[in-house]
Amino acid sequence: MNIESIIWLIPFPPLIAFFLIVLITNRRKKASHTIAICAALISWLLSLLVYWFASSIDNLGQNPIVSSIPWIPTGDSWLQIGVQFDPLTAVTIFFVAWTVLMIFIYSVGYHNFGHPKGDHDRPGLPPHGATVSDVHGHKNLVPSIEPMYSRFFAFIGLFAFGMYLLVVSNNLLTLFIGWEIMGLCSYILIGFWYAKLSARAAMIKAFLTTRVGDVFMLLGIVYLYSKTGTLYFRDILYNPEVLHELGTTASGFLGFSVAGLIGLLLFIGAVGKSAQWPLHVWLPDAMEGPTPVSAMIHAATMVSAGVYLTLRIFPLLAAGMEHGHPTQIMNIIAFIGTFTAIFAATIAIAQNDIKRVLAYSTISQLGFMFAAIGIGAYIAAAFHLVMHAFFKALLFLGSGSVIHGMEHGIYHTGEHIDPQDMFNMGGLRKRMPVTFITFVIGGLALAGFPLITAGFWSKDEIFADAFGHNHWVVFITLALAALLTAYYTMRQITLTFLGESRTDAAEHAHESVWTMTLPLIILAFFAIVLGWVGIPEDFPFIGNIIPNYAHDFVGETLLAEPETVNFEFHPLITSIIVSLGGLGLGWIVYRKIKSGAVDPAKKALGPIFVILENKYYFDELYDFLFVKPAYRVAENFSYKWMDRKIIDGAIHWVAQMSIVIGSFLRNFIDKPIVNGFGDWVGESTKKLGTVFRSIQTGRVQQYMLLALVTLAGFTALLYYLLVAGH
Amino acid sequence: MTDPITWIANWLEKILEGIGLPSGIVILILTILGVLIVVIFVLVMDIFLVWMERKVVARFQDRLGPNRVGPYGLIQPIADVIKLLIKEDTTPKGADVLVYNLAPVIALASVLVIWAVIPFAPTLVGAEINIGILFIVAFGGIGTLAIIMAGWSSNNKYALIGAFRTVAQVVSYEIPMVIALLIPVILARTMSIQGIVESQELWNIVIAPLAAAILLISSIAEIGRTPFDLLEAESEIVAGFHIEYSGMKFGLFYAGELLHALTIGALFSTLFLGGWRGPFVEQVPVLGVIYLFIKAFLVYFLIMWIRYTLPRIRIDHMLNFNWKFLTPLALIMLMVTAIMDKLLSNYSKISYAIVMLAVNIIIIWAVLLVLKSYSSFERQQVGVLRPTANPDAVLSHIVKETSPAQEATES
Amino acid sequence: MMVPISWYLIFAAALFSIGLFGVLSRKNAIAILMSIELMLNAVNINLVAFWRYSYSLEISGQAFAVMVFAVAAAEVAVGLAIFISVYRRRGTISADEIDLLKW
Amino acid sequence: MTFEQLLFILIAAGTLGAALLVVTTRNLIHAALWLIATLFGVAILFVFLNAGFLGVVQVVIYIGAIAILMIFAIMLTRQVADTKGPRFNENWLWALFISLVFFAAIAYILSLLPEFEGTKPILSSEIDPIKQLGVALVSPDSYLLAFELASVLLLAALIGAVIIAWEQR
Repeated sequence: MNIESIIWLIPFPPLIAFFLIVLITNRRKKASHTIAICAALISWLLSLLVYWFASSIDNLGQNPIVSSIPWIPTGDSWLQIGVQFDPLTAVTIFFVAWTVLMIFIYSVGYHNFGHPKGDHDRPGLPPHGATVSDVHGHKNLVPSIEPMYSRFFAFIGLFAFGMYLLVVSNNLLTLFIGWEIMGLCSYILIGFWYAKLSARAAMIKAFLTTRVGDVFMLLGIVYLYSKTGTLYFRDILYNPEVLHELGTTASGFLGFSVAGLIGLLLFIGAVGKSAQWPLHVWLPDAMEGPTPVSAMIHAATMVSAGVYLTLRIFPLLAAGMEHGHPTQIMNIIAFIGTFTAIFAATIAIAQNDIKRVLAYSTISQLGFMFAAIGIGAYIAAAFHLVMHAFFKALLFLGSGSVIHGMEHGIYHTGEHIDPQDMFNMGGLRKRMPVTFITFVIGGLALAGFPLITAGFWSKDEIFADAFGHNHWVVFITLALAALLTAYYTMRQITLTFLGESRTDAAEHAHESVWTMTLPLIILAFFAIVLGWVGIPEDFPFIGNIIPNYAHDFVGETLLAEPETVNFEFHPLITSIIVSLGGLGLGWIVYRKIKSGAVDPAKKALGPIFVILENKYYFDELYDFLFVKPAYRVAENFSYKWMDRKIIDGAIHWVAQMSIVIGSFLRNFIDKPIVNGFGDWVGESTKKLGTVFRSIQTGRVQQYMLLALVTLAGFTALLYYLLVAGH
Repeated sequence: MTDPITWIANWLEKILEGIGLPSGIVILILTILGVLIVVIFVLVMDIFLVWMERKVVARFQDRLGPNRVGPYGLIQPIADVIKLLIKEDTTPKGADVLVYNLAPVIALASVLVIWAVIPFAPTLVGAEINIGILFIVAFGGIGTLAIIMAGWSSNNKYALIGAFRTVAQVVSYEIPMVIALLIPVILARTMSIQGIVESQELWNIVIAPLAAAILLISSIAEIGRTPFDLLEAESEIVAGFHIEYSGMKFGLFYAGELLHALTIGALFSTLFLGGWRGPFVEQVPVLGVIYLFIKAFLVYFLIMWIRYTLPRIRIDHMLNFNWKFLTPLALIMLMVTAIMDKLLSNYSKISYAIVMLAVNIIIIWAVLLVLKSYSSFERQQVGVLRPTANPDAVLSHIVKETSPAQEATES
Repeated sequence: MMVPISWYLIFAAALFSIGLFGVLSRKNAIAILMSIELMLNAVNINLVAFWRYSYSLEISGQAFAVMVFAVAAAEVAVGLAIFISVYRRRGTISADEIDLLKW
Repeated sequence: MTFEQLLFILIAAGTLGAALLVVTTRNLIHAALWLIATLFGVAILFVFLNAGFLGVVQVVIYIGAIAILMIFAIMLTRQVADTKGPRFNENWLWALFISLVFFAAIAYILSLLPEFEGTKPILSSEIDPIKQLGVALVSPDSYLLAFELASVLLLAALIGAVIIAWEQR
């Protein structure tokens, strides 16, 4: 079995699991999650197998593993679909495989497998807990199992299929298919608890918002195909003539080159998927979904897909860039990324919902990546993508574990408080040690705690690139964003785990089951060690302990391997300062918060804080700009005028005419001619029957007599004709 | 002078040819003569049977029986015949005269005809036909016909009921009888009765006792004697089919019945007791006649014994006994006999007989086991409430049912 | 000089026709059944006669006659059962009153 | 006109007369008895044809079983058995005509046969018709299948008769 066919096989186990669960085992929870996890395990094994095999190939970037088959005949040529495995695919599939497997395992515990059925749980609502009576006979409330357990695993299986498909595909079309499958799954899974009004609103919001991006992306794909006649990465991105030709011809749109325009369109798709400003509004609401969904789709894999796409088409973006000056489109990307980074970070510091904070931090971190792409720091972006996937997944899973523990406590105490509000927590380190440690590791990685955490190295590389290429604005803004990142991370950790419990629920919080803590531990491990593969060679003291694997391996994906910026101390110092400073600031501000106290930053910032709390009123703005006008247009124009007056009128007119014609046909053709003939046939048959039925007397003897007389008559006739005749 | 009858026949033939008659006529005359002789002989035997029957039944019932007319009342039957002959011959109103008068004749004739094929001696047999067994079965059926005619034609409900019962019983019991008759046929590999007799150096009753028993029982049912006398059950239907008959017509029925019993005896002894076989019969064939009649009378005595010992059985029991017991058993015996005969075809006579006997004994033992369990089951069924209209009837019915059951259990 | 086969055949034909007449004309169903028996007997006569006169070496004629016996017995048994049950339900076995099978 | 022919003519005439009475007698019991007479005559003709076995079987089956069954059935239905109604249905003349036509036709067709003028061959003494018949009925290459079918037919008729005549109470 050659390696290509293995690559082909990678996406399919989750799909098979999806169908198996939906069609067969949807009634049996254990079977369902067994199937799903086995599928994820198989994909994971295959991925790592291929990864190990591919990393043994030298110069994989220039001659990746590719296999493709003709799929759709497009006129004279065939649309090829296929798989390819180059360093970018390798690193992406590495973290995809790990996070997907971890999150599958985590989901078993998160959905309370093994717990009793809820008292009044019903599909479409989160479980409300079940009352069980212990040996002493007094009842207490415990978490109850998710009513739509099997369905959840089916959906995430389908999602995993989409992600793997996107990663291994070698052309934009199948990539887009996987992209849309993930969009669907995101829609379904955000609204997994569809009975919640907020969840329904969030799913629709997410779908429509991403749809905006996807439409532009489809335009870009079509434009690309019309220009080059292929969607095949190797033909476009690794073909200097094509790139140069695309880069130099003008598209006639705001002075974009063709490559630039295509890149812009595709990038808008990425913006939608990766929730960059201005299409960021869906991601925070997407937190309505179950936490594993938030972790996988909205932190690790799907939102990363936007970055992945942008990295994929990086040569296209960079097409026509002469000696270091980034192209127009790259500047746009840099601007969007940088702005989003600082913008989301500022919002994140004012949120109290533990998951919302993480959501905005995700947006901000993705902004980091886009900014890095925009300034041409290809490797840094890819590196930060991988790192971020791990520690953000870790953070989300940790927050889910925290919420779980809080819910446990709420079940115990019976308070009516929001288990996701950080101001209701505090002091959880004593209750949930594993979650605490892993969460702290993830948080430090996010904050870029110097030297040990993965986040430090990836961010430091971005800073170094920004500094090295003299992008001052980007550098300073990102530094500020990093500061805020460290600040709100520390704020989160402090509010959640440190200090004293602010509620009885937090007092009675409870550590989660091993199926939830095991993934945390594994991801925490990666959040630490994975950063070390990206240490620059010329870093003091530890620089040459480990070779800069990230740079060497990922870098050769590009035709022109970007030269490593030579090491300087300013970005290093900056990143250390911002991370430590932010962490310290956060700790100082939030180290002693009494229960019921307001956020101290509120007093300090005053009205700004309110703006931040309300996310710069973006939702309201969009509501005013798009939603309300859309409603008005739909109501007045489409419905009242177009539909009722014109379309219905036409339909009514047609109906009237057909009634007239029909009555004419009926009265002058159908009734007299057709029915008349039918009646005549019926009547004559009846008459004949009355004539002939007198023969059937029901007397056997008469029948026999008749038969014999006939026989004799015929025999005589035959005899006369045959014998006596001659 | 060892075979007087054949000698006389040849003598007569010579005389008649001496007169100058054509051979056909001579054969016709001789045949008619032979028939007459046999019939007269048998009828005289019949008259003697009346006396014997009455004496035996008297002894069974601890009486003396006829002892006034003649020595030991030997002349009594003659007196009876005379009485019957001079009695008024009545024909009931609304009777179907032709059929009514035809019935007794057929009744007696069907019995007499059977004697035509029974071999009296090695050289002495009325009609040596190769399908004698079938012949006997056929004319047994005609006897049934006579009874039906009598019962229907005499326009009497009791008679008709008797006729119905006759059909039900006789037609049913013909089946095991025929099957039992087939077993000697298998053993002798011929249907001619003479052949069957010649084939039994060892009497068939030793080789096939069960078949003999079946034949005896079903024959008793055929002739409608107790315990199978439902067709003329005096206590239920006054006299059954011959209730309206009087005088000599009744006499014919009576004679026919007695003679039928003797015929059964003769047939049984012919098929299972070696017929005319006996010491010195090869040298002196006339001895065969005596042997045959001794055996026949022994069987007749056995039949009488059964008749005057056993009570009459209920009609549903009679049918069940036939269809659920006798017929299956007879079929089993037929199959077993055929198979064993095939298996043992090349063994010596002695071992053949021993094995056959052993098989029969095994089957009899199994049958007795089955009957035992079935009877105990029946005893438990007695007294179980059966659904009926009024409870009093149920109670009385229980009382009526349980008492004989208790007797049965105690005895 | 003995009996030629033609006599038997003519006799059988006459018997058959008599039976046919009975079947076609009698009212009582049992009488019809008797007439059928007559026809069957005629057939048997033919079979045996042909066996005896023309094909005496193979036994086909008698074998078929035996089969006819079996068929006749079965036919009479079932027929009489049908008549008796008809009589129970409708109180008649007159062939032209058993005419439910009509319009 | 030899003795045998004379005998044949007597028997045949008697049989045919009995048969005519069977189909014409009003009283069904008499008709049944006449039927028995007819069957007996046919049995005698079998004996004439050296088929003694068939003759006796005829007596056993037809007289001993079939005829008695018929008489039994007639007695069971005696209320209608001897009604004074017409014995024939209304189109008996047609029936008469048809049967005469058939008689003529059969006789004519038979007369066309080559065997029509055959005379009785001497039965060779070494072949025993009964043994031959028995062997033929149970030997697979001649009539075993037909024999088995006949027995199955009889069994089916037995069960069917019981079921049909069953009186539900």
